[in-house]
Amino acid sequence: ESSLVYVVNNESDTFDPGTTNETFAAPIIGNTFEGLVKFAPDGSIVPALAESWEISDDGLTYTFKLREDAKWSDGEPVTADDFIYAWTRVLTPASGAKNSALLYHIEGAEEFYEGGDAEPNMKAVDEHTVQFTLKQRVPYMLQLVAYSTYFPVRQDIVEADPEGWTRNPDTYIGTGPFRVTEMNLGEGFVFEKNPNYYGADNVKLDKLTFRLIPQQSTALAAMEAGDVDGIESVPASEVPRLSVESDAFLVIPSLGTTYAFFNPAASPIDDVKVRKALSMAIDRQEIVEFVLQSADVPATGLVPYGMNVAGEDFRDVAEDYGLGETAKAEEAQKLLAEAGYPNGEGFPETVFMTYASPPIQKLLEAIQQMWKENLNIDVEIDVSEWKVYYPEVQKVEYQIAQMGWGADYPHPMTFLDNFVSTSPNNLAKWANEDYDAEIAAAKAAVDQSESLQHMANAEAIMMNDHVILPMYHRNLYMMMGTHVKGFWRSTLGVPYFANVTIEE
Amino acid sequence: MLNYLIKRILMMALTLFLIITLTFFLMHAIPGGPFTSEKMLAPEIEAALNAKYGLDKPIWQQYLSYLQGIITFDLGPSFKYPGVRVNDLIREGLPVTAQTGFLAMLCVVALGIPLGIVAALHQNKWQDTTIMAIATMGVAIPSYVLATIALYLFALQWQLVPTFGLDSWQGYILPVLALSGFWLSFIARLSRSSLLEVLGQDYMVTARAKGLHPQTILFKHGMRNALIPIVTVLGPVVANLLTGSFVIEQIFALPGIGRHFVLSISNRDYTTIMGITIFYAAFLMLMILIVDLLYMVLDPRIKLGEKAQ
Amino acid sequence: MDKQPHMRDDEVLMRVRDLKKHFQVSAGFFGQNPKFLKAVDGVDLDIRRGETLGLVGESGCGKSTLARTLIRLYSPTDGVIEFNGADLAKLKEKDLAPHRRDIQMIFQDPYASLNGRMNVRDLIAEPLEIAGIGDDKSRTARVHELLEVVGLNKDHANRFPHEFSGGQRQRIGIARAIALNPQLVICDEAISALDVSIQAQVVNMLEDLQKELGLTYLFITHDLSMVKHISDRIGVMYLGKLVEIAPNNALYDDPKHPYTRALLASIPIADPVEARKDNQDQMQGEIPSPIDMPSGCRFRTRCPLATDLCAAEEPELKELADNHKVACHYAE
Amino acid sequence: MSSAPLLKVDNLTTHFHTSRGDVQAVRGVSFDVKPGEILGIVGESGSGKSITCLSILGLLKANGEVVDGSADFEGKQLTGLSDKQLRTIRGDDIAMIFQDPMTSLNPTLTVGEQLIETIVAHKPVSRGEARKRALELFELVKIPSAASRLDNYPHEFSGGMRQRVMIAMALTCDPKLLIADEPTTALDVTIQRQILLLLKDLQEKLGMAIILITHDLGVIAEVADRILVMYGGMVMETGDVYDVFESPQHPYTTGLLHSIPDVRSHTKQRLTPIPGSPPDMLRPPEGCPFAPRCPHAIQQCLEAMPPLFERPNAKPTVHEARCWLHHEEAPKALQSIFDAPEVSNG
Amino acid sequence: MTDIHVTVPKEKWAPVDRGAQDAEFIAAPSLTYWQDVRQRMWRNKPAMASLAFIILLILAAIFGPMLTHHTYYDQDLKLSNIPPIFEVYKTEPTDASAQYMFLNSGNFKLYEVAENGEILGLVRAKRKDLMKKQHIYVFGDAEVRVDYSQLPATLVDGDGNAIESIGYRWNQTNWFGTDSLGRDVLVRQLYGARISLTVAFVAAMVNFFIGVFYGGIAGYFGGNVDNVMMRIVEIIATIPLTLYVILMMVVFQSGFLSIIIAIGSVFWVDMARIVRGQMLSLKNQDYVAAAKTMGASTKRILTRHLLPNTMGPILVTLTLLIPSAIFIESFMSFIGLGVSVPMASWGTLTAEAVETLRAYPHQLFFPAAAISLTMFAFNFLGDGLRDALDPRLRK
Ligand SMILES: Nc1ncnc2c1ncn2[C@@H]1O[C@H](COP(=O)(O)OP(=O)(O)OP(=O)(O)O)[C@@H](O)[C@H]1O
Ligand SMILES: Nc1ncnc2c1ncn2[C@@H]1O[C@H](COP(=O)(O)OP(=O)(O)OP(=O)(O)O)[C@@H](O)[C@H]1O
Ligand SMILES: [Mg+2]
Ligand SMILES: [Mg+2]
Repeated sequence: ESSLVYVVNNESDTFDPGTTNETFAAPIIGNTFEGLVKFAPDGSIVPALAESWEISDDGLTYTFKLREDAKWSDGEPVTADDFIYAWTRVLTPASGAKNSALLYHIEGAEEFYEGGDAEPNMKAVDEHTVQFTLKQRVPYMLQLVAYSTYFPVRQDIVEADPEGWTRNPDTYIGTGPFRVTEMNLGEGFVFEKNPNYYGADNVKLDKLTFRLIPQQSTALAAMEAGDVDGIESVPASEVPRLSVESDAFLVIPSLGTTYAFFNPAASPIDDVKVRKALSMAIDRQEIVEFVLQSADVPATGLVPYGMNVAGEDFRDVAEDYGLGETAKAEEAQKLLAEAGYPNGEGFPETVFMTYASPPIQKLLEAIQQMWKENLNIDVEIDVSEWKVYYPEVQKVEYQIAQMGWGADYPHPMTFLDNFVSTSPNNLAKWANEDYDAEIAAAKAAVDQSESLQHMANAEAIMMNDHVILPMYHRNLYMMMGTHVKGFWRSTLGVPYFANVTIEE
Repeated sequence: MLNYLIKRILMMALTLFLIITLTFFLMHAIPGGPFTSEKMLAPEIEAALNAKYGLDKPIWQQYLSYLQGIITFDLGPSFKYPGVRVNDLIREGLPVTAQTGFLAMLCVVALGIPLGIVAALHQNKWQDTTIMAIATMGVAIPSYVLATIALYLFALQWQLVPTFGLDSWQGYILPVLALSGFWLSFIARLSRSSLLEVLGQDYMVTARAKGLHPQTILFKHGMRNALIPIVTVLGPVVANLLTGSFVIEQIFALPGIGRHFVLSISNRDYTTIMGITIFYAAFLMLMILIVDLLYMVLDPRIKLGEKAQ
Repeated sequence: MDKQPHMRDDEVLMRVRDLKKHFQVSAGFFGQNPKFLKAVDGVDLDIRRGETLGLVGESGCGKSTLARTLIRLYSPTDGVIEFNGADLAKLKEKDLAPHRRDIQMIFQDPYASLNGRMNVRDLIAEPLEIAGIGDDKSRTARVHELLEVVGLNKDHANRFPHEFSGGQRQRIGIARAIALNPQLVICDEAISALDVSIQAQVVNMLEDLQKELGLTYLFITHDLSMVKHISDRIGVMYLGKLVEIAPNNALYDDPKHPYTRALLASIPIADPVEARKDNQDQMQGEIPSPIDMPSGCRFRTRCPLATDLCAAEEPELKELADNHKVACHYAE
Repeated sequence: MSSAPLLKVDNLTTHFHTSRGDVQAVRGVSFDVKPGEILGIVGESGSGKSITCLSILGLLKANGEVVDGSADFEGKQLTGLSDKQLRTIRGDDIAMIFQDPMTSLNPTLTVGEQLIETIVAHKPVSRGEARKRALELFELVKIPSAASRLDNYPHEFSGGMRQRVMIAMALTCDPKLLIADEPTTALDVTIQRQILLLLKDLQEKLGMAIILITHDLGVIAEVADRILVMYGGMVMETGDVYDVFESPQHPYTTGLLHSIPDVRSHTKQRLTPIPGSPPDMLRPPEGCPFAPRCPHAIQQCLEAMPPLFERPNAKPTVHEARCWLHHEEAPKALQSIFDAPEVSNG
Repeated sequence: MTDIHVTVPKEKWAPVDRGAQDAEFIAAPSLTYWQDVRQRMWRNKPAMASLAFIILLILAAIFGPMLTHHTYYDQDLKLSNIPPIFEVYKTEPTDASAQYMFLNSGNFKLYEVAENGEILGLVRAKRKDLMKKQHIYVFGDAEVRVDYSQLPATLVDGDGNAIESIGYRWNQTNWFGTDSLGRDVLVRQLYGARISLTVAFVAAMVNFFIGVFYGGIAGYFGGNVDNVMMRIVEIIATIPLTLYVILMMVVFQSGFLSIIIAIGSVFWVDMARIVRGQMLSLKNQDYVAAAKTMGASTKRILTRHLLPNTMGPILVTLTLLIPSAIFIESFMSFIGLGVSVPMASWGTLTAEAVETLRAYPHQLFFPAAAISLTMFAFNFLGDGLRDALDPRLRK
């Protein structure tokens, strides 16, 4: 009997694929559920519960054909109605779904959510055929469909206990390669192979355990002591050592960017020259090498590396907007002088707000020092608890605020969409018509490379206005014993155990 | 006596009510809510969530309906973990926390007091110096440092104990030690100092003159009289240990309620904050009542609830 | 020496009426069947200004309790304590404060009544400090004076109670009590721990102080020779009650209460030859418990004269001769 | 009285170390106690009576130390014994009644319990039997309604009752030697008398020896066989009780006897205490400790410590006194002071 | 044993001259209790040494940072995580370039140093050979490789021979090493002392002035006063501290002030309980009764009689609650409620260093040692004070 213990660091609030928006839920949902389509290790979309699909020529209507042997883990067949039920549920406010907006692309969905008469344009054509129609073209729609919000859930189960069904192994019925045998709040999950999974023959692992160890250093100790087979993350300070020392150490590019918002309405950074100066004056290379001591990637733009559209990496198309990996102190000084603060003189009081997180605080301390050295300005760092911090940022009551974004789906739009003037994640309340237009055009473009170009233009508009101060693109640092084969973790951070085999 | 007890219990109920009220309003007064998460929610989604949990109602209505729940011993649903009731949260976490807490408590009593005694009996000799040095380190080094170092040495370097969890008896060793470290040192020091005070009393000479066994002298005559400050401290310590420690549960990955206590606040998980606070408060007050009753057992001159003669 | 002239009745310093102090002794956990120990059970007493009133009685008869109640260390169960125009029995703690310095007490247990954390200088200077008399230096000087008075010396001022012998501790207590020249000093076995020569010194000193400052003493003791020497009048207590009170010579010459007689017969004499003449008859009978008092006269269980009347009726304290009161049906 | 002494104390010297120097509480005290004998110790308060006894039993406070001398009990050198060995003797063979009954009783245990534990510690009896014995003892020391009083706490007792508890506690094991430090000061004369008779009774029946420390010369006169007069940490005079009362051979003893008021006198006379104050034991005088207060002191008394001079005596007991005036060379005029009381008595 | 054969000189038989006697007696001056305590305190060597230590610490915290060119915020990222002691290797390049260097085993970086241990700078690798697990550095004509194919990593020359070590050197640039941002640990620690000692001071003060008196009053008066006061203590003890720290953060806009106020307002409840327990038992003592009969006010009875007799537990509690206060501050900082960066306290320094314990233990050692030493000092001081206050324990 082969088994594997994998350490996770965070407990998710809920494991309901439809309602959660948490990354912490991903490992569990990702191994117990499957949607219509899924990602392959190379990032491509491959069939899952749907054996095939069709997209209408206008790119609006998607028709999925379910596989005959698609079954729930309790043996019931997966039907088209399961999907329609799941999606309708997500679009019902009472369900408490947090990612409902991801379904708004479907025609009528948003109106339906808001309580209008409209019905979302989605239906079960027959028992094995699901169909929906979008209100506009969405180039990354299939990537979205692979996301958990689009996963099916079982009506009978959910309705029997709308909140509690995810808390009980017996009712936590999924469609994925594993099914839950034990759930212990605060401790972890035990899975067994799901015999009803359509690909069950390829699943080699009999028992899979996710053990919650909140402390990274404990997890690492457990890993090094051989008590567990893999760990989700490692303490930052150990990265240099592990990267040279350990064969189990893995670096997974993750589609995330850490940046700070400039509030374009707050003095003195309402001047784009100041913003640019500040952004140029930091040495991203040093940050990565000495502060993070990691293999993270210095960021000069919003979208991280690894977002391929039309076969091209977005970053290869986009530019660096005058920002370099190392500090451009002189140019920055010049800009600052132009803005009226030669040698930093008279630079008004500026506060850099952030939330409580030791590594982030350290990062900002380093940046604070770089600004002091390169621009001779003093910026104060104000740390507060996340729940105090976030509402203030939402209200745009800040000058500079620390933030970051991780992709929901592997497409540049998951980043760029945040900066359209209507986005709730546009925390700088930055509005630019040209930008909105480029985004709309990118979505509407039939040709992928054209779409890519529009997106690059959009990023350029935003970046040239220096709404954000990009710092670095994140990687994930984890460990998986060398005896574990076939493990892969997606760029969205989901670890997949379906194909894992254990070598003696 | 019965009157006093009844009065105390009524007072406890009143105190608990005040605690509930204060905590409730304090908790709602601080910024942020349970649904302020990493990713921005669309405003209508947030509104829907608030409606779902009744957070859209005026605060006093929320308060009243919370009180209603309390009366039926229902601590409400967790806002953070949908589908989990706070009662369940406590019920599931408590056994783990209580086990380690109880063992830690045993450690504190069974090691702390004897160490204090040994130190007092050998005042200013090497035994005393050594014990007090260790006890000082025990309070000066916080439990997370102690736990981390111990984990590194015992679990990783020497592999004597597992690195996490309570699956074997060895697993208990480090958490219990780390949990008890501070209080053990505290109790050792306190025992020493109160015992020293007692050792100088005349009745100790009498006890010796009667030819009693040294143990009898020490425990029956000495410790009994030295016990008041120790019991005072131990009461709340029991409540503390049995409601867990964030740090220890975090480091040793124990699924106890101590973590919830801290996390619920940063999560603004209102019902959990309230639930655990109430649980802790009730427990603490009970312990303090027991301590007060013990006072009267230990020292017959103490009469609580009455004015002095 | 006859002291009668300066003992005028209107000069009563403290008038005690029907004073009672009952201790609740056993009450179960639920407060059922409370029992009371009647330590002081209806005492009438006048302490006249400038006199020394001796108080003797069986051990455990309530003398210390009476004393402690008089200075309101215990709140009385019932009764009146008139002092300087106020009824101490009814006063609240804070209203008592101004009277405190006028009544001082020397405690029976010297060691327990001295705070072990204070040195002798501070212990004796404390009442002065409380009264706000003098500065530090003058207080120290006064402490030295007092130490001298009670037969200790200046060097003892820096020491702590545990460094003294029993008698020395007692002397500290005495020095402290007289430091303020209070109006009334209650001496609860104040000199019993002292050796006879110091006793003599202290008694002489108390008498001198009385003469100089007109102090009044309530002198509780078991030493019948000393009490006779020092007192103007002597009260005899038995089981919470005053059974006889008379001027000293009258009491010794003509004890009217059978208990008093038994008491006086037992005085040890400092002469081995006489002491060993076995001429005393011992009192017989069980000593009754102050919880379950015998009916009628309290002494009847041990009294050679007891009759049915004694069991039926409690004798009143009545004045038989001049200033000589007795509570006995058969006294004359 | 030729039997071997039960307790032989030889040159016992006890010091207390304090921050101001050593307090010389006991300075070379020697005496012995024979079985069945009552030795009365009187003396100035602070003269080292209690400390002498505590030194014998090894019960000194932390800062006290027996610096010299020995105490021999039935051939065992008490001063050299370990605490463990002493334990079997304390409370059993030698019992002690402490001077300050309130602080010497444990305030948190019932008096009954404190008695019972003593019995159980030395006798192979059950607690029930021990309780019975405790009750007997309570009745023996005349505590009223003894049965219900057993479960009281010390603070609920009167001073005299506490003292009786101490006495009862000392009598639990019928000790061979009872050290009674002011056992009856808090007792009224009738009970005192009963207690003394009880002690005498035990002494006669069991052959118990008693060291009786008291200030009450009346008590000594009544029960003691021999008397030891202490002053300034030293033995000033020792002898048969009749001899000492009849013809005290030391000015201090004389002074003591003169200090007591006479019950039989009808007129109030001023008491005649010994003038002056006792020596400070931190810096005791070089010569006779009593010399500074002695009405008969001579130059020699201030400068040199007098030895114990044995006085001629008809009885087999030794009568000794520490006074230079007994020196053979002393002028007769000075010596005559010791005759005075004899003359007046005879 | 009686030696009656001493001869007494004739003149000694003369009566004593009384006049001369009293003069020889010179009493030591009388001290009040507190003067006495002070004297005893002075004589207590460990306590005095501790006091000196604490005073020095306070002085160092105030003036220390002025004596160095390091500041608590100045970073040199290139020189991050350098230990206080390191092993120095000597290379022999023909040109004048680097001679001495050391290898930081935590991050496999090579630094150029002076022979005495002064840090000169980071050396950049020429090449990283990931296959052979080597970093290659070139100095003039000499080549140095960091070989980590086997741990611990070693320094070898171009031919693979181990380079000679000239032994360990104390870091002359940063005596206590540097932290993860290349800041001087010593200076940061001195600044940290300001915060931690302030917290300790505040904690001690409230414990002493609120806790002791609150408990004292509750215990002394007993009855309903006690009942109500102790219920208030329960309320304070149970409402989660974090909640009101957050609230205060919002009100005062300052983490440190909030912490100080929070600690100040609630950190005395344990003390209050302990003192009350003692009071309940002590107030029945006879000496309290004696003081009452002297007309002593409640205040006096509390301060002069009862509290001195409770000093043992008070001092023990006081000294033990100080470190808890220091750690509460760091816990609060950890969740974003404490001092603002780049300022740090001992607690936060410790908490940060625990994260990097395995890679850079020195970062934990110094703050932990500082706290421990200070606690030792406080304890010795507390013990000394207790001994000085309790005459009975005197030897
Ligand atoms: N712990 C101590 N430290 C210093 N001196 C002490 C200590 N105990 C007793 N002394 C001193 O030793 C001397 C002898 O004391 P001891 O108790 O033997 O006197 P005593 O003869 O029993 O007097 P009393 O009749 O008053 O009880 C006294 O002067 C006293 O001050
Ligand atoms: N706090 C108390 N609680 C209960 N009973 C008490 C208390 N104090 C005294 N008593 C009882 O009251 C009675 C009188 O005691 P008190 O101390 O007044 O006697 P006393 O006359 O002073 O005796 P002695 O001469 O022995 O000191 C005793 O029976 C005693 O047991
Ligand atoms: Mg009394
Ligand atoms: Mg004595």
